[in-house]
Amino acid sequence: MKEYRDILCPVCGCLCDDIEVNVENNSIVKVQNACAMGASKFLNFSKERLKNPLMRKNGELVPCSLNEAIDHISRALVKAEFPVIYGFALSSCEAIKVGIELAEEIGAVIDNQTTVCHGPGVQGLQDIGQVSCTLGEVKHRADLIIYWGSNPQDAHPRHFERYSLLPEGRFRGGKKDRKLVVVDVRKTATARMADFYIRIEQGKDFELISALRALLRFEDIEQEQVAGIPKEKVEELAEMMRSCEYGVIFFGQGLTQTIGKDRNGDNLFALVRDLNKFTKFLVMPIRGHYNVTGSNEVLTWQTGFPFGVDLSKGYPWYNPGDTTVVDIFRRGENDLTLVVGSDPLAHLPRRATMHILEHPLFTIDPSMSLTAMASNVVIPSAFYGLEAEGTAYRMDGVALPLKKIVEPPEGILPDEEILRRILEKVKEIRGK
Amino acid sequence: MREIKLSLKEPFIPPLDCSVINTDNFYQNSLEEIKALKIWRGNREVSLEDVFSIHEENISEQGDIKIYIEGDLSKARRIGQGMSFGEIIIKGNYGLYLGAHMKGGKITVYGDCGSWVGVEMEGGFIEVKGNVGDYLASSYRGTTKGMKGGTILVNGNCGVEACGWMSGGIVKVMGNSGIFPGIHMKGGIIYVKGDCAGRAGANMIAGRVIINGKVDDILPSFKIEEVRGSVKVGDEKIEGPFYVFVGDLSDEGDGRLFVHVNNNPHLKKYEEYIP
Amino acid sequence: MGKVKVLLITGRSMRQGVGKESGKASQKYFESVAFCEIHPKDLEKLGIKPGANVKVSTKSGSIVVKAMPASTIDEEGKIFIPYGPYVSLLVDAETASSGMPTFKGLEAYIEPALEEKILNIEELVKKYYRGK
Amino acid sequence: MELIIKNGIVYDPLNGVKGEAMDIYVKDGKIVEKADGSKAQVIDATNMLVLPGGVDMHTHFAGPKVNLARMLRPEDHYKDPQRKRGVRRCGTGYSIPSVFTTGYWYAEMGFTLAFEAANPPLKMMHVQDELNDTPLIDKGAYPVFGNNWYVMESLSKGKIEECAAYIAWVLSAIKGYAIKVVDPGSVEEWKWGKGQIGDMDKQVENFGITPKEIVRGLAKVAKLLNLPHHLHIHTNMLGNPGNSEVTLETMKAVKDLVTNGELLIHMAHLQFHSYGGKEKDWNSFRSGSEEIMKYINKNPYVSFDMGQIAFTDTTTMTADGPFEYNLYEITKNKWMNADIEFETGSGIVPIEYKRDNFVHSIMWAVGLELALLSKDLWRVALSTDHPNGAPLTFYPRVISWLMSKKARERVLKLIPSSARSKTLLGSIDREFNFEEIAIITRASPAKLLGLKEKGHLGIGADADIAIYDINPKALDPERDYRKIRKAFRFAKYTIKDGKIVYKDNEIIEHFIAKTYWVNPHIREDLYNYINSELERNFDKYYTVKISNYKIPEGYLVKSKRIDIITKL
Repeated sequence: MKEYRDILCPVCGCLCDDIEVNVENNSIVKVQNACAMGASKFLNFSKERLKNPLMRKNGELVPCSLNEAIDHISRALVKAEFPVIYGFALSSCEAIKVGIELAEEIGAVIDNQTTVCHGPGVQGLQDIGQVSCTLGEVKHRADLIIYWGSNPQDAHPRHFERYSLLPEGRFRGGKKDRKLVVVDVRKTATARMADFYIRIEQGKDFELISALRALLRFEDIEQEQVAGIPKEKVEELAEMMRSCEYGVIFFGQGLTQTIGKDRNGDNLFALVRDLNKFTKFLVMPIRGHYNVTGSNEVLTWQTGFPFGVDLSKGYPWYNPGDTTVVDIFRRGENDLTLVVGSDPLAHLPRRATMHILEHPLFTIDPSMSLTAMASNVVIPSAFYGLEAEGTAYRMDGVALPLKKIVEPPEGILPDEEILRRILEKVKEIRGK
Repeated sequence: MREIKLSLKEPFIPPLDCSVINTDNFYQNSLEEIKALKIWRGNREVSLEDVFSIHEENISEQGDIKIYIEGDLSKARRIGQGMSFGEIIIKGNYGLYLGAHMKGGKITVYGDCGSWVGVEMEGGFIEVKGNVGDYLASSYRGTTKGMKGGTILVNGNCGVEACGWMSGGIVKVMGNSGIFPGIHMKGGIIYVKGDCAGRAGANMIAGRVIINGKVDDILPSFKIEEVRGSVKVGDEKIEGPFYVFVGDLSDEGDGRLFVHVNNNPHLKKYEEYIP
Repeated sequence: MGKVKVLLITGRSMRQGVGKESGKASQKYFESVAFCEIHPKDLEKLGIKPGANVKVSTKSGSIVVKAMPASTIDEEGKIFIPYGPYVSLLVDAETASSGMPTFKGLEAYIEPALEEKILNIEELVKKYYRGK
Repeated sequence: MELIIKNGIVYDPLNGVKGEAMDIYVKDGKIVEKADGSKAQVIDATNMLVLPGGVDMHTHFAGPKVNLARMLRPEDHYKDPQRKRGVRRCGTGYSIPSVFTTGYWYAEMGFTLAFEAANPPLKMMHVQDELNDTPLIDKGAYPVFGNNWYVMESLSKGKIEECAAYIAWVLSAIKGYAIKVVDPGSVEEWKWGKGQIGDMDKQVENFGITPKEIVRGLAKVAKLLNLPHHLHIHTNMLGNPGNSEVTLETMKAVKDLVTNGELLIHMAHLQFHSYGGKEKDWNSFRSGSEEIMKYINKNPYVSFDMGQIAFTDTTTMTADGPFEYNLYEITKNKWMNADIEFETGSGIVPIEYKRDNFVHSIMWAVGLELALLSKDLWRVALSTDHPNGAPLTFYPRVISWLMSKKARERVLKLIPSSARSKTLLGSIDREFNFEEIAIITRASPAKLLGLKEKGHLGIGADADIAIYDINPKALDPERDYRKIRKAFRFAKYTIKDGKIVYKDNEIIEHFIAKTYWVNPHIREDLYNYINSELERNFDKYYTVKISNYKIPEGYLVKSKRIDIITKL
């Protein structure tokens, strides 16, 4: 039996790096320190997985060889006039690099899951900027922690324990020294732990932020209620924010997926910026998938833009709403879709994704997804952080090494290698 | 006067980048040269002629240039980009970035348009007979410079964030507006004849947002200043009375938000705050 | 009985998080996404008990899921369905040119669907995406 | 592979070559005495200027804050799309170019080495990721230590050796090259929302140590570790009127540590630290270059790079978090801040330097004055602190200003007269010749970095060579400054590791060159002590595990390790 320590958990953006894993006969038999989601992945990942490349013939997905699959995909990519490559939040940075090179080579749009998680936050950042920090800063200093439209107890179960409310830092001794505020439309598991729970009217985040910002400028609010909250309570929250020593807001998709979208982030960042007149205040998006941050980082350093990058004209162009997958799919503009480790059919609106089925749809994924079920060709891939190594970025931009602890099933390659083979094949076809 | 007519040969799947279709560009070129201009269909560069049948008519010494375009152009982008004179007439629905960075001349669309109509426009006149999408007369991401000058008239509705970061010019929307008309506005005027879905004037620093129809609510970061009988939009006088709000106070703004009194009885509660 | 108008919120849940790591074709995943949290008062209005099938409709589509007692919905007129293939049939594809669809706060209607069956994942793919 | 560069007009200041027509021979990536003419590729460089590859010792082109700046500014990229062409990958400029574009732009200008100037050790894997992706230049990175808790604590207890051992451990673990200090003490206080510390003797809250003590301590550490590059410091009060006093104080603070005429302290982007006037009084803002240069000319332990600005829209980025907050307050532009646990911070604010702005136009003059007043160019390096003062593509313009009084006067005429009177520039007649340009862009920075195989064309040097299509014998730089600009912006040939990578406006090779880092060897007992201290406390300090903090050498695409025998 082999015992591994300091293993990264390849599930959520917390990217906990203290997991201990026991491996026996190439199989994980014990996991320590992981949350329920992490443990479920470590223990179950090998159960429901694809073992063979599949190709749709006469309407049915049937096994085929890897070469056949790569050849088919590559030929279609060369032919496509507006292909989309989508995914990468569950991949390594090294794989993303190859994905970008492939997109550049064939003139594709390349987008990642940011577009439907924190894309609006990024757009807000691009208007205002963002006052932020690494998670350890929060651990050492924060005395006011606000979760706004985010529910880490469900989505990032160890966030409290490792980074925010509970850890003992240099200047704070854990929960007793911190105040927890939760702003949400539902009484989530996180909200139930709050010292101050603010049930905000659905879709009124922007109004509450505007009111707080006006209060910080010592303006009076000419309304009895804001976002369903009595004015006095809003004033109380503003005072709490202004008078803390070190505050931080962790915001989630409650803000980014609600009406207002990019402007919610925009106004929230402005609020936090303004608070720095009075005290130290920071803001951080709680990112979902374990390497969605990395896919932004790599795309940004190679093309200048974090997601939704259109390379069809030989140079990078970016404008969410134009170059993002939901919009391209909805308008029916792409004539090929290559999905890498994502499940758009499960998670994007059907009114958008139904169009991609009119054209070739290819999926690279370790396990069967809805998208894989509906694809023309499916190539199974290795799990990063379990069967393959690589780099991933935590939600605060700290890069960490994903490790290989078991061998993938025979013939199963990581995304990086599959994409490289496709890229080589594409170059070969175009060279002819 | 040169009149050049383009009609779409057949529908297409990928987006079509038509930035070469503008009056300045056509004016300098012969018909044959125009036919050979390159446009992007998805990731392919094709000739204009591959996509449109192109005719030139009615050449006279007087006037400059008119371009007529017809067909379903809902996947076309960037027609009239940067143009400074002449006229473009589009018959059919149209896609994104109409008249981007336009400096002068006129564009008329008989149909609906997508988003970013008149993005970063500097001058000229755009009229859309149907509805327009989001980010009308606005800016690109990260750019804090929206429309600077010129006039846009939309006969139908507009989507969200019309006139974002606008600093000059006039925009009239005869139908309804989505949320955030005049967001981050620094100057200029937007007039919405119909209803507004909310958050009018958010983060505005200066300029005027005028809503003639119904508004559900006013942002808490605005305060009422007065009731005014009428307001001017260019040389047009719009009869009120209007509630006049100042904001956005969260950005120390001094913009003016006009909301019609008669169509918004639920805002009567604000009258007690009038100084 | 009849339809009740609600606001539909979608989002992550721990069960869905655990379920997705068990595989999209697994029963665990199915159970973690094919349900709808409804406030007791709304259940009462519909005249149904927890565990009954309900049909949720928006302007984009409709789907039958299992009604569950609310654990996070703390006021009536709101329902919660986790991210996944069921709620994706209900979400509007318009993004207001932001790239992001509105996943939170969709106008929806719920009604009892005691006679109707909940599609499993495979049936759902066949019916809505890759029907033969 | 062999290469002969025939008959070029060579300036190689380190070897005393001053504009002689000569041949240069290259074999296997090195400069050699003679190559086999029959097998070698020959470049006819007749009437062309041949220089060693350019060396940029202070630039921000890779890593977390650079990438945040890229993310912050799509508008910076919209205006400068870079197309894919042949082996040339696509990308975007303008002030924060994407990684491929960065490498190509350096190559286009004949630069072959660049050091990333400020990096948080915790995010060093990100830095290495981007360095791994930046083509055609050798590079390295300076981790920051001036607000590091371990450093402040060990120094406050007077434990210099322990501090040195810690820094040796970090440099080796994360593959850094030198010790960088940014606004010592202030960044830690900024994490509580406090401003820049202007009093070098004020104690940093919670740490019982003063900025002056941090600087002195780290200067001693750099000496103890025998690092190839001396202490690289961005001192306190950057960007403030009257900050030249703090700058002088910082330099003086380490003077007594000089034992053998050695270099001790490198003042980064000195322009931003050389202002006269009264603190917070922008009306009193004036050039402070004279007093600064008087001191530096007399004190050979100090080197500096210019930090020149140019009038353009660019992006400021620094580990100096409190400074960026000030800049946001002044400009109201968008503002990013990224504090890093235990170690440092950073901030980003876009800025447009305007010729008609009183302060900006003085800043422009100050940078040039510093270089032009220098009596020892071997302690000067050209820099714009890319992109803080101007994007790296402005180096040719800076060169032309240094070489031509006429070029300077054209700008001086356009700046406000109120500003002109607060500068010396109009009264300086000095014009650099090609040798002097070769010193400040090649020989001097290579020497200051302690890289013996760089910055010259002697036998055994790395074959990093730039060939420019101008004839220094036939050109009057004073008059033809525009030709100078053009020639230095787009070299005729750039040769990296003996390969022609750029020629006639085309990138013809795309490969990843070396990443330099130091591996200081310290006494085993000391190493063990530090290692066990860190292993014991790492979970208290950080939110990552110590084993995941370290970066294996194999992570670097092309590692260039420099093993150092230290005094420990």
